[in-house]
Amino acid sequence: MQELNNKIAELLTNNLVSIFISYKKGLNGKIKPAFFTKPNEVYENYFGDEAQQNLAVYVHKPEVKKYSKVGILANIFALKALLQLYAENQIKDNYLTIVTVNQDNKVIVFADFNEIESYIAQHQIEKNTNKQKEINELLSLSREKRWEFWVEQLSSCIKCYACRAICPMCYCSKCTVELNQPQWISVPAHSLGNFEWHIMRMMHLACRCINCQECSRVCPMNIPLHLLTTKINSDMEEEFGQIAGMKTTLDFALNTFKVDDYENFIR
Amino acid sequence: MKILSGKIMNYKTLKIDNLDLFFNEIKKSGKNLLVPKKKGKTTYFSSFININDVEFNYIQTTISPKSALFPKVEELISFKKDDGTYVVTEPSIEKETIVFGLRPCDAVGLEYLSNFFLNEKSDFTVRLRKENTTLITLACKNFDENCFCTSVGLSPASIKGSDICLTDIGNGLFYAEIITDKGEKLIAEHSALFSNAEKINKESYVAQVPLKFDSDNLIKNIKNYYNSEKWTINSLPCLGCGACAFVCPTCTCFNIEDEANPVCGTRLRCWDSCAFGIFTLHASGHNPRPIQSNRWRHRVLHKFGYSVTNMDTLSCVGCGRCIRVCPAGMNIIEQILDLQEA
Amino acid sequence: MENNNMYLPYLMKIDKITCEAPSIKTFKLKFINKEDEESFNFKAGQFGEYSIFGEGESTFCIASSPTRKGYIECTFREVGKITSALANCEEGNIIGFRGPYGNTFPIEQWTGKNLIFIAGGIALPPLRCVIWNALDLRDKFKDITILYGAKTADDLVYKYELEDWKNRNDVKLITTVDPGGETKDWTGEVGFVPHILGKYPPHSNNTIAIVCGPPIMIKLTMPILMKLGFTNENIFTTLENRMKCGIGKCGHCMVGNNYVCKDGPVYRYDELLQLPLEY
Amino acid sequence: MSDFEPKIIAFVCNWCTYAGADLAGTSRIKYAHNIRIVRFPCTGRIDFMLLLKAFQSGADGIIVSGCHPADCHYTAGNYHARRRWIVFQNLLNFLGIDTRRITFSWVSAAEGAKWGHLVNEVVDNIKKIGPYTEYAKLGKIGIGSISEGNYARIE
Repeated sequence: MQELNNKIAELLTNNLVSIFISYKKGLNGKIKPAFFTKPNEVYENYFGDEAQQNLAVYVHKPEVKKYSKVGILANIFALKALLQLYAENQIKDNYLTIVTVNQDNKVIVFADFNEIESYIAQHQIEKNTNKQKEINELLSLSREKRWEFWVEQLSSCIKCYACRAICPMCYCSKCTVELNQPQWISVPAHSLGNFEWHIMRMMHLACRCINCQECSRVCPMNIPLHLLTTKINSDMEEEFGQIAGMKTTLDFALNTFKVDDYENFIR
Repeated sequence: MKILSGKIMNYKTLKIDNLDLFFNEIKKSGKNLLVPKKKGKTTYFSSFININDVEFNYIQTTISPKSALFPKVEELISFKKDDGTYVVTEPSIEKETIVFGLRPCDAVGLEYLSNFFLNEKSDFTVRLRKENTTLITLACKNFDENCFCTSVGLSPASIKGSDICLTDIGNGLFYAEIITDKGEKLIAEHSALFSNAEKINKESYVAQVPLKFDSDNLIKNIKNYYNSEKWTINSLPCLGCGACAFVCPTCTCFNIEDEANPVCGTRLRCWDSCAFGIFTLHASGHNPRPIQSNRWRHRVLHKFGYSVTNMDTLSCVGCGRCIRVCPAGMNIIEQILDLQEA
Repeated sequence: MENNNMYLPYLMKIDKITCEAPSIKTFKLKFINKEDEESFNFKAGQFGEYSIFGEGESTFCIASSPTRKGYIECTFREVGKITSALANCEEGNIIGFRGPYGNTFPIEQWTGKNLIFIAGGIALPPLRCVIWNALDLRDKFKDITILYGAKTADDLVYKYELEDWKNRNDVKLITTVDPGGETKDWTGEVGFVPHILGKYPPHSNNTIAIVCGPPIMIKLTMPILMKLGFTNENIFTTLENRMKCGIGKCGHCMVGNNYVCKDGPVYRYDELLQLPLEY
Repeated sequence: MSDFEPKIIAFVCNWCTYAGADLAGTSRIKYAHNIRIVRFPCTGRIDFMLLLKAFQSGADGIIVSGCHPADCHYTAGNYHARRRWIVFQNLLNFLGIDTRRITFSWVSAAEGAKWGHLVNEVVDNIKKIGPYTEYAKLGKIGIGSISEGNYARIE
């Protein structure tokens, strides 16, 4: 931790970054994002298992964009998110200074996104077999039972859009739900509007979601959105062999095709 | 700003073991009974089915009981096309509702909410719901670091806004304070379950929530805080979702949307949040509150400043829900302390 | 306490549609129900919620004068979902109307004073209501001046009425278009509204200025009025914030502790200065 | 259930299937009348939201059809669409939406007979499965005090 603090302070002192996004402990003990602009604030810095939030989301925030150089403490999911954002041309070169702490508690400052790419390749996140098991359980049910399950889950959605707000990949300045000519998604949070919203979001995240499962963590209604993201991610991997957040170049499954993609469902 | 007043009409006791019976009797009488239920980390209010689903172990429900008066989506009017013109009908709210297990702060929150909706141009759906809703409050035995009811002039023993207030006084007994006619009526309908009791001092049975900030000082100085730099710094984590507003018992903002097919449709009212960027966006593209710190400031100042001017009361009841639910760890207490410090 | 549903609209029939300018239309609306018509009353400066069933509600001022009974008029620009749907309506169609809402211009207090109306673009409709109200009670006021500007000559609304006002000798009308917006046969002024105001400085003595326009126009007009000796108490304007309910509940239009729909939309300039800059 | 006439919405591409359906008409091939055709420039344009909107408006079945692979008027629109359908179908199935009611097909401008056959097959199939109201009904769930029956689907 001391090493990390020193590093952040050093970056700030030498004006290599004008703001550093990290974590700190809030008044109530909850770990929350911290935005350090001066070296003497860095003592508040916190890094540990409780520091869950994917900080990559702040890269889009207009207030953060005002700073000329931004430093960010990234856990493995934030690294994947940043890499995917870079691939999608959402991050300017030489704008971000990305810092991570590896499993041996060593502080790493990445020189460029190629380094991040190789770091991610070496630090594969283990497939969460629990999630896959939940998905398989759901798939083994009859369609009607699955429908009942999701109607119950999604009906409770209050459309606070916390899932969208926390998502590093949801960076559109105007989201589909905010477009009303035509009104694609019902605004009210009745079940129809909720289904439309979540289906639309999943389709727009297909092969872009880096599966940090933040949406599931922050949902006030505890809707298991991670099941949807995990499902769509594993589909993408199985069908097209593509995983988001692994490469510096954009490899977007729905933006490309193979002539021999399977089509046994087409008549 | 003490708002603990309220006249208690009667005192009773209820055996905790009889709660099941009480609930079932209410259910049998055809009324809608909302009780706290748990789903993962979320506690929310839902219709009573079975005593085993009812959750008692919670500091505060994740979602406030405001939907009893102000549901997340409700119909304002419905219309049908008829020979070139429209037939417009109003919805009816038939069912009597009883909410069990809300906290004393929630009852005050719902009172604020209904006062707000019923002042001047009275809102008919809220009024009908209010008339048909009985609130059975459960005084808090526990609290957490996000509770701050005492800082806004309330306490776990407040009875304001409640119809009946239950306090667990040990020995398997609830001490019931019956505050309103509605509460009296409900008790009368189930009188066999309640025994008469003397007035007792509840203080020793309820949680002692420590003071987090001085609200009198805050109200006095709130006008000076508008231009504080703290808004920008403190709102940096805010991501502009509506979670805080949607779980808040006193957030009243809403949106009106039409849903229709070519034949008929409804005009629906749904919750909206001042944290959303498009909340204030003009059709011209001009946005009066263009950045998140403006929106965060508006929310905090509304709770502690604007509603004091407009309604002579704070519109924050210290339930701490917005703090617990915030995806980015925003904390209204921290903001207030920072403002007061400066 | 009222017992009715505040959200229940009056049914209105579109009696006449006038195309004012590109994408700007005026509707003349008549009540379907005669009882509604008789009980309906409004004052200058108030607004309403106009709705297309199935699309939603939109807020505009009532542009006709309260002195003319039996109908109301509204003028709107086609910008969003609901205004587009309204623009697609035809004469004879039925739409909904709720209102009137908001406060009013204190016209009674202006008796015996000079009035100057300063409007830009689509902001003439809220003033038209007051202008006609004042013109219908012409002998109560002294000089009436109207300064109206738009981007181009084509964008001026109520062209037929501008003609009418021009020909009246009890009104002084100055029209202007932004540089580059004039046509070959344009006889009015060329220049931005604040600039033209400086060119024809009105007397501030015993004069009320009613200003309405885009934020930038208001921002530049105020200093000129101040320089001419107008006091804050003699300047009125109307605010237009996003609104949903119109009755001070939905919270969209809040500026500080003010609900524009309830405490506004008409503000005296000194009242406006008390509010945070969130409009 | 015998007199149930399903409503089928067909989203078709302008260049192949629409022309194919035209050919079916000019060739006087008779097929079930339960179908409403919506013409698009290309299958690549057929957004997944349109399919959901069709179910919401009371469609019992949906046909999505366009040019055969390699025949797309815009070179690759149908290839892109094919990938999107794979993902979309899997997602809908996971959510428990009845994907049997969505039929994807390639019908070229010359395949009038295939079109007629396809429509008949789909209509027969949907007749067997019955009407689809689950999804359209969602619009009523979660609304406080909605008067039942007032918010009917399009008949």
